[in-house]
Amino acid sequence: MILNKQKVAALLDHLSGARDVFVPATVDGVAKFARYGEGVQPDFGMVNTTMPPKDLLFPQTQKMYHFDVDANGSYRIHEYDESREQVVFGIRPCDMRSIVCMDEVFLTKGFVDEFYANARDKLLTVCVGCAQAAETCFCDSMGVDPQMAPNADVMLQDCGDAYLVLAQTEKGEAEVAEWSAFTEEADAQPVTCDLTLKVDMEGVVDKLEGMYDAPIWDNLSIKCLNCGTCTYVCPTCHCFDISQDMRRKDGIRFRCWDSCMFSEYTMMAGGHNPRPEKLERVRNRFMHKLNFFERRYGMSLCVGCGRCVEKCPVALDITRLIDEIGAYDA
Amino acid sequence: MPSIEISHGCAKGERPLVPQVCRVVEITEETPDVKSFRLQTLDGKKPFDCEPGQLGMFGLLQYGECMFVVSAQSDEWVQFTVKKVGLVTEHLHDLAVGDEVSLRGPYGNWWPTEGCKGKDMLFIAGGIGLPPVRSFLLYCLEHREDYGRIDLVYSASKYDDLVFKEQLFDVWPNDPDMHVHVSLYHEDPQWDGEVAYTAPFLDSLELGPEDGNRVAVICGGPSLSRTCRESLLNAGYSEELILTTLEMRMKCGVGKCGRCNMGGHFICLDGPIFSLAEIATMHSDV
Amino acid sequence: MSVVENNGAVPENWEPKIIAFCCHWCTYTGADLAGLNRMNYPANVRVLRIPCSGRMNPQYVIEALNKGCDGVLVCGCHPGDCHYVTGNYYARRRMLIFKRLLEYEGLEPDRFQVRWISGAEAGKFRDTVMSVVEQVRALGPLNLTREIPQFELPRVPDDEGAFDAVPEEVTA
Amino acid sequence: MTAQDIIRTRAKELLESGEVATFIGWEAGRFENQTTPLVITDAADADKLVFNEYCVNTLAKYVRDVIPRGKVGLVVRGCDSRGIIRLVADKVIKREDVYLIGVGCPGIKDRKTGEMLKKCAECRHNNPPEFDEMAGEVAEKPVAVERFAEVAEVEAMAQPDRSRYFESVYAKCIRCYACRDVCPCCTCRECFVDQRRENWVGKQNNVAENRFYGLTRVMHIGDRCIECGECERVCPMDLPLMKLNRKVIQDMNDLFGEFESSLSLEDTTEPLIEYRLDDVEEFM
Amino acid sequence: MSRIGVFLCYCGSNIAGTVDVEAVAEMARTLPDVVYVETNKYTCSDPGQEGVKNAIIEKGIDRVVVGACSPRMHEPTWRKLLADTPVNPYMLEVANLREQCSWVHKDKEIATEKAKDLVKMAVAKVARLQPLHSIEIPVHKKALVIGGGIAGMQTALDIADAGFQVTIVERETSLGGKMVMLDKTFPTMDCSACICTPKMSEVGNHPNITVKSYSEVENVSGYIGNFEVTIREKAKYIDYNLCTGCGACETKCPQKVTNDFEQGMAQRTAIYKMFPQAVPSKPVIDAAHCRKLQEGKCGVCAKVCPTGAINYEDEDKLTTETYGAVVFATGYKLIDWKPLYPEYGGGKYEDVITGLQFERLVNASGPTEGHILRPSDGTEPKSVVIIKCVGSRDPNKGKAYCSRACCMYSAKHAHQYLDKVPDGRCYVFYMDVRTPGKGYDEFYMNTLQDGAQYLRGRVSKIYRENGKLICKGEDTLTSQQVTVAADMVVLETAMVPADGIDELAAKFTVGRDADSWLVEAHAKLRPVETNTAGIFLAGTAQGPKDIPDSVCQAGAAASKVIGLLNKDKLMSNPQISHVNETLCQGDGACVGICPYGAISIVEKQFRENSRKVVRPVAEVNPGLCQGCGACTVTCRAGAMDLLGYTNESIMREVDALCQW
Repeated sequence: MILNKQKVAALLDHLSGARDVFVPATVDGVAKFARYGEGVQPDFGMVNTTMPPKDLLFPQTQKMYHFDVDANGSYRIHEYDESREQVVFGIRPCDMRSIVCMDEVFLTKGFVDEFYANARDKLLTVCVGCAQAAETCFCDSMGVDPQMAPNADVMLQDCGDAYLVLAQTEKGEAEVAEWSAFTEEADAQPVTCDLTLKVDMEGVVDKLEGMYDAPIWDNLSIKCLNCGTCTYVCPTCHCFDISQDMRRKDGIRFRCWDSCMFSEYTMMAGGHNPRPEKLERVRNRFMHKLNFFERRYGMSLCVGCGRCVEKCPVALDITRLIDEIGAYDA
Repeated sequence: MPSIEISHGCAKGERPLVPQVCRVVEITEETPDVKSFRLQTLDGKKPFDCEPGQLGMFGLLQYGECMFVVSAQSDEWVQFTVKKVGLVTEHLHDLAVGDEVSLRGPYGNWWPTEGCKGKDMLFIAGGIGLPPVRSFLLYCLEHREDYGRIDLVYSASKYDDLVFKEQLFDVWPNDPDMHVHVSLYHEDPQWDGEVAYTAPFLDSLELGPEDGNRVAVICGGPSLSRTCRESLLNAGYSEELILTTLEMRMKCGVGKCGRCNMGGHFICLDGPIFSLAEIATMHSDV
Repeated sequence: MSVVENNGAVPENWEPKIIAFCCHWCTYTGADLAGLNRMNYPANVRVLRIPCSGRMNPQYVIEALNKGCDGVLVCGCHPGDCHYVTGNYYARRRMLIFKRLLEYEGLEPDRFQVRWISGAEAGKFRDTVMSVVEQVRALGPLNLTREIPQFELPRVPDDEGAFDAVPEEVTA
Repeated sequence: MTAQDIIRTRAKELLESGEVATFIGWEAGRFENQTTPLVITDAADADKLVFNEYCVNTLAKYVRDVIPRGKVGLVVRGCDSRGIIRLVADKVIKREDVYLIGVGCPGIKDRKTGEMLKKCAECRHNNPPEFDEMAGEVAEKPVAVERFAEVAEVEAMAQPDRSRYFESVYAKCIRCYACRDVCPCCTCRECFVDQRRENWVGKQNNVAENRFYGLTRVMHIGDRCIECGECERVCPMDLPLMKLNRKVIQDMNDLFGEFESSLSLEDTTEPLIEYRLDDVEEFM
Repeated sequence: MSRIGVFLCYCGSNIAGTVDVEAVAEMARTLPDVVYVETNKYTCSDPGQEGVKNAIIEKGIDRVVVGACSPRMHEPTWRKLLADTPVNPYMLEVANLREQCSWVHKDKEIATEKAKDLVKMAVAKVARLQPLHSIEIPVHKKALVIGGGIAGMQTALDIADAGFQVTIVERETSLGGKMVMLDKTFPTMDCSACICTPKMSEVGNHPNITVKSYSEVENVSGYIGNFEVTIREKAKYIDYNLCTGCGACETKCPQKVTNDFEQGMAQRTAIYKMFPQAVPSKPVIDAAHCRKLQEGKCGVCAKVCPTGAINYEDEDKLTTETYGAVVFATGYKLIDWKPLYPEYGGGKYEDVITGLQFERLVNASGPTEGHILRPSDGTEPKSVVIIKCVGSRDPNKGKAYCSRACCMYSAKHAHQYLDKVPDGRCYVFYMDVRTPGKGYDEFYMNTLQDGAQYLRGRVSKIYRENGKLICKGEDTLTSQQVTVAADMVVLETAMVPADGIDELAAKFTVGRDADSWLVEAHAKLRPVETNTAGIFLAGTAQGPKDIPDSVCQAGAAASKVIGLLNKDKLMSNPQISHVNETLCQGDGACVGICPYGAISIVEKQFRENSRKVVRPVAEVNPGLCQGCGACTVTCRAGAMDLLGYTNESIMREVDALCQW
């Protein structure tokens, strides 16, 4: 089954009737997944959005519950569930991989995060494969196929003028069944996507085990500014803070993105900070991406989308780090 | 080497981030800046069942929440012992009996009460490190026949900083085969006992590993942990038989928000209780 | 930072909410004097006492505008009259720069005003309050708060308080 | 010898002689025409240093982090040098803690487009005002675009348009704080945004909270800003931060006398902690 | 959670008349942390206060909000009350429900809503306050009086008689001030010198008083109880330890200089005593006019001096001492009328003189030995015009205020003239005649009976014609143009503050009004205090006064000083700046902004992440800091905070208001 690229707009109009459809688009100068509608021009030629799609499942600010007092002066807690049926159309395989990572974090290990779970259940993922790569893309080095995302509900492989439509889940099959007005029964050959940026992950995970105190962390971290750019543009970074806003006795408790690059992140009451310097923070971040997460969940937390490589103000480049680890000789 | 099995990542639960409203039913002023709070649900029940050493996220809806080890429990209540160190704990110290608070949990793992059965127990704590250790100590005293000799080595900077003074000086010394050793770091007019830092004090007590039959449990600040660990290793303890409970800044309590990791392990979910042998294999910034 | 996003719709019975940061020694005293003289002025202004206009941190203004005030008034002693000698000279520079910055970002000038009012100028205090209230009233609600979650927003069906208004004895 | 050669030679000498413990410059990045800051402690690494028209990063702020390791050598252009002056004036470092190798800056180009970076097109001082030695010749004085042109553009907008414009700016901010972390004026031990007791800024990401951060940032750095433009360059959301900084600078310039911060160690005026009895009076 | 008690006052019907206090109380009960709310008819009354105390104990209250009259009225009362309870006196916030609510609004509903907000703000603020504690400040039991006129002398004598050391700093070479220039004092017509000079010698001889004549305050630092004052004693070129005051030098000095004491109507020598009864009774050399000092020639005085007291090498001496209290008795001068009143000749007519010149003319020891002779030709004026309010009550040309003493001394001048020139005629142009005071109006009536002719109106022009000064004016009572041909005109000019008062007051951070008179702390209730603790006012430094009022205020200032010096220590105001050393980066922006020099940068050692670090941080001197908070805004990091008005408390107050 194929979807002619000419028909994508009509399909989107169809989809957005009942659901919020998010498409890659540049709005106000920022490339992100924007709600399809007036003034939002989908851009499937753009390789990667600046902002990752993670906020569809894990918003930068997410209200969790509201509290107030009843007539007796006792506190009551009312949970929010603002999740709604959403479609992300045009998400890339690398970002699809990031959803695998986040599913592991939020849905496993004893506790299911209900806020993430609610949103995840209601999200339909339509992944569009990549026909070309950006200079900073290195997903294939991280085990991602630029034309294939196994966990997407629907996979659209780029075949030049059309997409090859693969319904990969029950949800995806049900969905695609509704698309007959836009699709054709035909076959097409996905184009190959060549990535110029390559890294060799061979042995890196194991090698990092012994490199916790290696000098490369100092050399690297010293140029870091400790801003949160890499963590906020990263599709897999999922750290959050919990805080509240008050109005007299009423208030909301919310969670919001946090960054392990900020010194305040681990600062304990009383002033002790287990990661006081850039060295510890940068090491923790990259170890988490390349080793800790692998050890805990059996997969890399870096999906090779290249956003941090592109956006880091000081070009502190994870691909160079991987190279350096590979070349490191204790 | 004999070792004790510690469970990790064993806590489970629903709606992990949403607290319940509880009521403060009793407040004990332990020291000028440490108070213990006993909490019940609004309808007078125990908020949750937990094992000794587990954590609870205790706080105020308006001001935020902090993670504490449940320092004691009964069938009716759970208790937290809180030192005033920051914004939230300052507000907690202003609480009065009857006030409403937020509580969620239990989180984390617990002391290996089974694995330690039949062993001699050596508890080592400094300052506000006693409450987490006490949860285990109280369990041992409740199940006195399951454990051998019990020693508590406890130190604080000054007399006022010693918590649970009544139990320290009047109750526990009278328990059978329970030995309480207290020292202060500095001379204090209210104190005529030992003046020593914890590690040398511990050395002087000559409480050896008893051929792997004694388990050491440590909780204290970074320098206490480091020096006492060295003392114990020098005395011949194996890392497997030295247990500790760790602390880091926590927000979610369920291993998701990211900040309390030691390598790939989260203190809130996999910990807070580890043996030194386990910690040695982790990449710890703590 | 303006009313434009409200599409000009002013809620019924809307009253401007204005906070006045007044220095203890001059303007607060002047406001007290207005009271002693039983002067009458609109109640839309609430006075927050600070020791000196030099204590006035621009961050308080942002907080007030962000959290729901429609206008902010900062008052201190006339230049040269500062109880602390120089506080209002620093305030003058800070507030001048800050006011221009706010206006640059699109705040209507009348929403943030600074005045020197001495302890004797009860009449000026009254007149200033009256004019600020009228100017802000003419501008309409500022409504920067719309991005801040309204706490009345979705909550689970309210089962407890719903019948509070009808005591049981009455219905029985 | 090119400036790059001199920098390499001198860095090597300075490190070898022990005159400096660390040396800060740039090295080549992974991609064509990309550079990245480099901090070296070993003279053998001096050959990694590069200096070309793609050295985008300013270096001054790194000094704060490496000063505990001993005296720091670094390459300074106009912006780096003024950053150092600022750090000295704010008592973050002492002048004798740094050894400055000045270079005349040709103006930095975008590595992708090859066009002059905005911050460099606006630069008024490409040669370092403060240095210990110069590597090579001073560069020609740049023909800067009018200093306050972009402020005038905004000022020319009608009030509701300005309001909408900045609202959209703040709506885009993700509060990564890169603008803060790169700024040589931002040297607080704890930023006000992290102060939960005062709770100046809530942690929610919304226009109101972002505006609080944005406005306060400008008020905090405005009277010390060295106009290096790094905040604007590093912003991943491309927010027009210099439009805000320059507004405050322009006003101070107009109201309190000619003002261009940190052009020499002797004159480190901060207009907002000074006053004159005859200052402009608009609040009678 | 704190435990806040809210006490709301009806103030009879003052508040309750316009504010539904019970509704406010009802609202207050719903506020966070509020555990007790009480209303009272008069909270400030004894039973009201007792109720607050009892509630604090019974309810375990740890902070208090009072909703009543302005905190400027009763905040000290509440603080004092709390001092007797377990609640810290600074855990208090007063909501101003009267002056800024009930008294200024008429609509009860609106006023009640506003009152609720004010209480909300106060509750939000008090919840974030911290207990504060005063510290003890020692008191140096010594007073400094600036100015040696009648006010300064009286203050010094009263303080000295109470047993405390006093230093008088006098800019001129002798004590006495303006009073000693006067001939007689109204209404009793005592000889001014006869009652003033005994005071001068009493001061000069008092064992507890040190007179520093020909001296000025150079520099001041410190605070109440501890003012460190540097005094510059100008070079006198005479060793007062050797000088006997014999006067030989004065008689031989060849250099003649205009005599300022005689208002320019006589000459003195370059080495001179200001006047014969001067205290100290020893001369100084006027360096600007001394031939020896200017040209290196002469030296006559040194030759004739029997004790060798002349020292041409003398230099200014700086001495620094610490005083517990300071009194400003800096007095007044007469306004320089010449540039203001060109229509009166602007100084070109010698016979248009000021009242003070008249005083010297009529004085027996003056230039004319008490004969009223006009300066131009030394003849006795047969017709004199006295013009009042020259520079006073004339906002267009001079000062808007009334100089207060002129009505009386112009009557005195008329009386004296008519007494000495029985066939003379005296016209007094006046705007009003103001004679409140014991015996004052009687005196004025006597002057009228003496034959002084009072004309209501200003003189619009004076010009010379045929040797006469023609004064044209309007008699506003008859609306007729009046022209008087006078031999002499006396201008009763306005009092203005003494020269240099702005600079001097700035050194002590004492406030001045628009006319540079020093400002009292409260016009009615604290008329001799200033807003700077430990600094007091006496005499005309504060505003125009006559002699009895000056002496009166001098006594009052002295009693305040005695009260202060009687204490061994003071309790400081704890609402001052405080440094959070964890946040402080020691950049010192706060140092320069502090008007009191209370902040310094010091190196301190800290433990940070288990490491010892030495770094600079700001330090606040609690005795100097007055709590203005200017430094707190300068501190971007928020390391500097103002106790009692912390950033946190103000932010929560703003928030509370925004949630109305």
